[in-house]
Amino acid sequence: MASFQVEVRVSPRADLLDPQGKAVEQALKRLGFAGASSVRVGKLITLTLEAPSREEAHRLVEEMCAKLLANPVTEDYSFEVAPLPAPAAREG
Amino acid sequence: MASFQVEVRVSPRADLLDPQGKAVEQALKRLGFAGASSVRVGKLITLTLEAPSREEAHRLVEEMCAKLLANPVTEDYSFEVAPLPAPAAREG
Amino acid sequence: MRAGVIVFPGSNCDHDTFHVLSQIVGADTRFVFHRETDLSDLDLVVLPGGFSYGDYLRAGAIARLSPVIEALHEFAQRGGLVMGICNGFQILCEAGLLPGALAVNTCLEFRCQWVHLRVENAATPFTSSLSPGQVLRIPIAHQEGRYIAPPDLLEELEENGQVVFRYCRPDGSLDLKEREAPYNPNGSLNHIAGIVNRQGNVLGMMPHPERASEKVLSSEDGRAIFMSALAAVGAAR
Amino acid sequence: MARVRERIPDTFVPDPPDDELLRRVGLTRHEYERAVGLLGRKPNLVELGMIGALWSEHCGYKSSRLYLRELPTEAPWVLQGPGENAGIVELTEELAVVFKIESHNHPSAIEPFQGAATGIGGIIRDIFAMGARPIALLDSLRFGEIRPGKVNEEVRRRNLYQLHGVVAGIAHYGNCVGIPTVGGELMTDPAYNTTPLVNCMCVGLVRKERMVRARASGVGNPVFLVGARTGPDGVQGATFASAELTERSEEDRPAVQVGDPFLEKLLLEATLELAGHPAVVGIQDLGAAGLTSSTAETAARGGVGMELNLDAVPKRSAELSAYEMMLSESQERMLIIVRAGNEEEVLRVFRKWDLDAALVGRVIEEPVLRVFHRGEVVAELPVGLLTEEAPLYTPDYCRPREPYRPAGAGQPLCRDEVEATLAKRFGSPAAALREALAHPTVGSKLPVWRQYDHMVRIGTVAGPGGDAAVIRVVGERVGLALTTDGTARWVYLSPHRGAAKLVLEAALNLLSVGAEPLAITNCLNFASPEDLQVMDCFARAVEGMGEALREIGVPVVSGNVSFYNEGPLGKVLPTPVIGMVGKVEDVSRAVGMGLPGPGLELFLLGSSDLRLDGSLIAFDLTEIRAGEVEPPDYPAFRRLRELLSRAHREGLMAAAHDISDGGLAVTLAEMCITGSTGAEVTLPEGPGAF
Repeated sequence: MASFQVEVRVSPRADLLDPQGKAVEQALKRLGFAGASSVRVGKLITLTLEAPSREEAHRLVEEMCAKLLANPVTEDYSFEVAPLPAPAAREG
Repeated sequence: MASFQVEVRVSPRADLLDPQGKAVEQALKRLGFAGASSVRVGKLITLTLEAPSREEAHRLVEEMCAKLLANPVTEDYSFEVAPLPAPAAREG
Repeated sequence: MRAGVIVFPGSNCDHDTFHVLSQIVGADTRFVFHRETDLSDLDLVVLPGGFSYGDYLRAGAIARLSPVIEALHEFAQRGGLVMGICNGFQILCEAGLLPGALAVNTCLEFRCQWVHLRVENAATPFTSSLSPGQVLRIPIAHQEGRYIAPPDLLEELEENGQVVFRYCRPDGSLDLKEREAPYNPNGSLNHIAGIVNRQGNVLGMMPHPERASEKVLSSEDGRAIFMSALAAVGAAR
Repeated sequence: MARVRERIPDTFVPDPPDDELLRRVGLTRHEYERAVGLLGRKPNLVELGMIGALWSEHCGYKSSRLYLRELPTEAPWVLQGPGENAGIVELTEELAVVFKIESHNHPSAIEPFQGAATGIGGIIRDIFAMGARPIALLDSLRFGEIRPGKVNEEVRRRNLYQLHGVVAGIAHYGNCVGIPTVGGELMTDPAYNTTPLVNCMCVGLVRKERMVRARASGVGNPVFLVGARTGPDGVQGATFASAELTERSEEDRPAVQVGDPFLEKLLLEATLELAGHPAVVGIQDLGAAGLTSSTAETAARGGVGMELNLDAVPKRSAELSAYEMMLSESQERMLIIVRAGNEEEVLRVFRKWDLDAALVGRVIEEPVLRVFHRGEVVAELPVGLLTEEAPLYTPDYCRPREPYRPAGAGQPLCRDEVEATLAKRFGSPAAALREALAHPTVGSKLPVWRQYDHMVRIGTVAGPGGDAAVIRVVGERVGLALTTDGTARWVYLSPHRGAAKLVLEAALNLLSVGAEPLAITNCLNFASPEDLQVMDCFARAVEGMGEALREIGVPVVSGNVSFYNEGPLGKVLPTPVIGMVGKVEDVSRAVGMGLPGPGLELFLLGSSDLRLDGSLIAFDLTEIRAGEVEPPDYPAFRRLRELLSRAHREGLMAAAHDISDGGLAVTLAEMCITGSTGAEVTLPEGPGAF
């Protein structure tokens, strides 16, 4: 088994209203950041994953997103899987 | 002016309890993903930013994080600024 | 006493707080819209409960950008009494008028229920009519009410007596080392439910005293907090 | 429809439209021909969408309107009956109560969190659109089986996902807007595995002089669209609400709407600031079928027409077709008709609350709805065609009703069989009581309602968990008692008697706390009206409800019908839900169900005819779904009502609790647990221990 650092990005679907993104955009404008637009607020989920191979890790994360981490009806998701250095360097 | 795609990651400070991360980890384990560990849930804020240069864009995003997007008492932040292709390709 | 209740877009306990201040405590009370910047006519400013700006991004994160907050900093420096209830406490922390922050409850759920508070410091303008160790039955209603602060700041708060209320059992007992205590539904460090700033004139508390100020609502314990402020203003005149 | 739009311009006239297009817009071939007859020409694409939306079950009540006329809607204290945003009854000389219940079943089946959240948002808007300050929310919820081992695991997990999502959505929206959720119900039954039922009720208060009607009037008066920007949300929402939830639901995914409770709070405060303002002619909430229904209905009520300019509609996405804008169900939007010349006074209030208000049209004399887009008329329809002339399915019009015959009904319930099954499954009565107390329908809902802020507005004298919520009017002695009831198993066994019993049950809940029933709102959740047994069950239930309401002198002032509650896993139980509002003369003397202390005497009031037909014990614990509900005994009810009212008036009552799910044993257990006091009871001789 090897361990991988996984980063999952979950954001509200582009065609749906994002009330939180709208509120943050208006606040940024009021703070003077006139150049900011299309603000969207989503979730960033990071985890360590033990898996036999990178392909297997990829498949597992895909399944995690479909089953739990993202709501297919209102959210889109993307993720990256990067091998972690040898166990010695892996923090607890 | 050029436009940049900005991605800000805001995560709970490592030394702080992250109940959301703990809950997601337990749920993943219940779904059979035994290999998942150190799950942490943070915020992902994406936006488009008009700025004269990449350095200026960087400075602006730094200021946005300090003033609004992250709370230093409870959160750490990092961000990436990537130039967006020419305006034609930019959606409305 | 002349009291002002700030109305942010999204505040929803403003009318409740106004009712208790004007009808029950008998203070001369007015609403302060969040764009106003002149607080000079007031002795006490209350930031009520609610979901200012929908609690988007972080509870209180956007409300602290309102013009009235600038004026509030000066008002507090001049010794005016400031009281942040629930969302008001979150805004005061985000604005730097109070130390620490309010994070999501350990149970991750919104919790609306009665709790018991123990008075830890009866020498503040908000607790002068209460006695140390007294137990108050006051309700909470929040999802981001877990008070947290870095270890050194927490120690400082304890040493300066800035902790005013702690969640406790009905008999007033509590155990500082106990995690997930049933009497502390949000998991606040040291069971902290309310604090004051160093000067002692700015109070932030998560429980809602305005919801426990009339017998018909089954508790009047909250009224004493408003009455203490009234007395403090009277004495200061 | 987005895909079709790209290929076909809005003003394209399908000649004739194919079945797929008619299905998309929710019209049968017969209805299409009727529309062509009424219009005198073939409608274009936008017009087809508009007609389909307003003639759908959801808006046109076409299958149910005829039967709904059965229900009594008049009483001296009724100020506004069915037909407006919500019903209104008098509470005091100056104050009126505004309330309504509505279903959001189909959206909640697809996306539980947002489905429930937008359900709450919609019903709140119906209340403040009448100028009333919303003061309480109740939610009546039904989900499939969630107990382990009683259903296949995948269905159980999806039922739990829906339950948690709906509860979280209600908490998210209600808490943020600052309206207390003070009561309701939560029931589970395998029949709801196919789709949950999410009925949301809102109650508001208004000073009579500030009541606003949803009526356009005054030729030339400007029409403003206020609140959220318009997006492609929920296009065909209205017809979607009536379309069966088949596997195609995935394809309807973009039809999900997202609510913004913060924007709703701003809309609420701005609207209430304007209510009763002379410059405001009418206010209408945008719900199902968005702009189309709001403009058509306000114009029809005022006997006028309206011109709309879609170019002026604030849009969330860059290009939207006229079709999408007319049918968009983007949330948190209101239509407001202003007296010409007073625009600035109204716009000032919207600016104060950071709200976008766009001038999108004008009232015109000719009773037509004329819609412009990019300088061209894209739709022109008589207002009457969109509202009054929705096809009225009279009995001879639709296929005759088939007598309703559910599996267990009609055969007598054999008491011994029930007792034998209970003894076999649970051994002793005590074990059966524990099982009943653990049934999700009976068990404490504390873990659910403690997620709702049920104390905001400092009006909650008695909150969730009792027979009825009691809300005080701040500054007055008088108060309100609120309850919802929808025990579907009674209606399943005997539609007429079951619905009548439901009315008496709701009234008893109010009488128990010391309130006098004023009026009801109802939400009639049934499967497909095309199933003639369902229609027969519906008709009988409405007749039974009407009979009981007339007997106890309580009118219906608002309501909602939800059909097509079925799917691949079958049909839901016939579930009419009643929301009843009562008046409490003095809230400080309201009584809860908790036993306050020792040394009190317990009286069992009412008929002692102990029957197990339609009881939770038989229907749920032993799954023997047979038997018949006994005919309602109205004279006995009247005597009980008189007794309870007098006992309350004379302060003799320390606690009271209406016997319902789980019978006497559960009722006593709940009184003891709530009051944390014991009780000693000796069972009357005769009937078996159960």
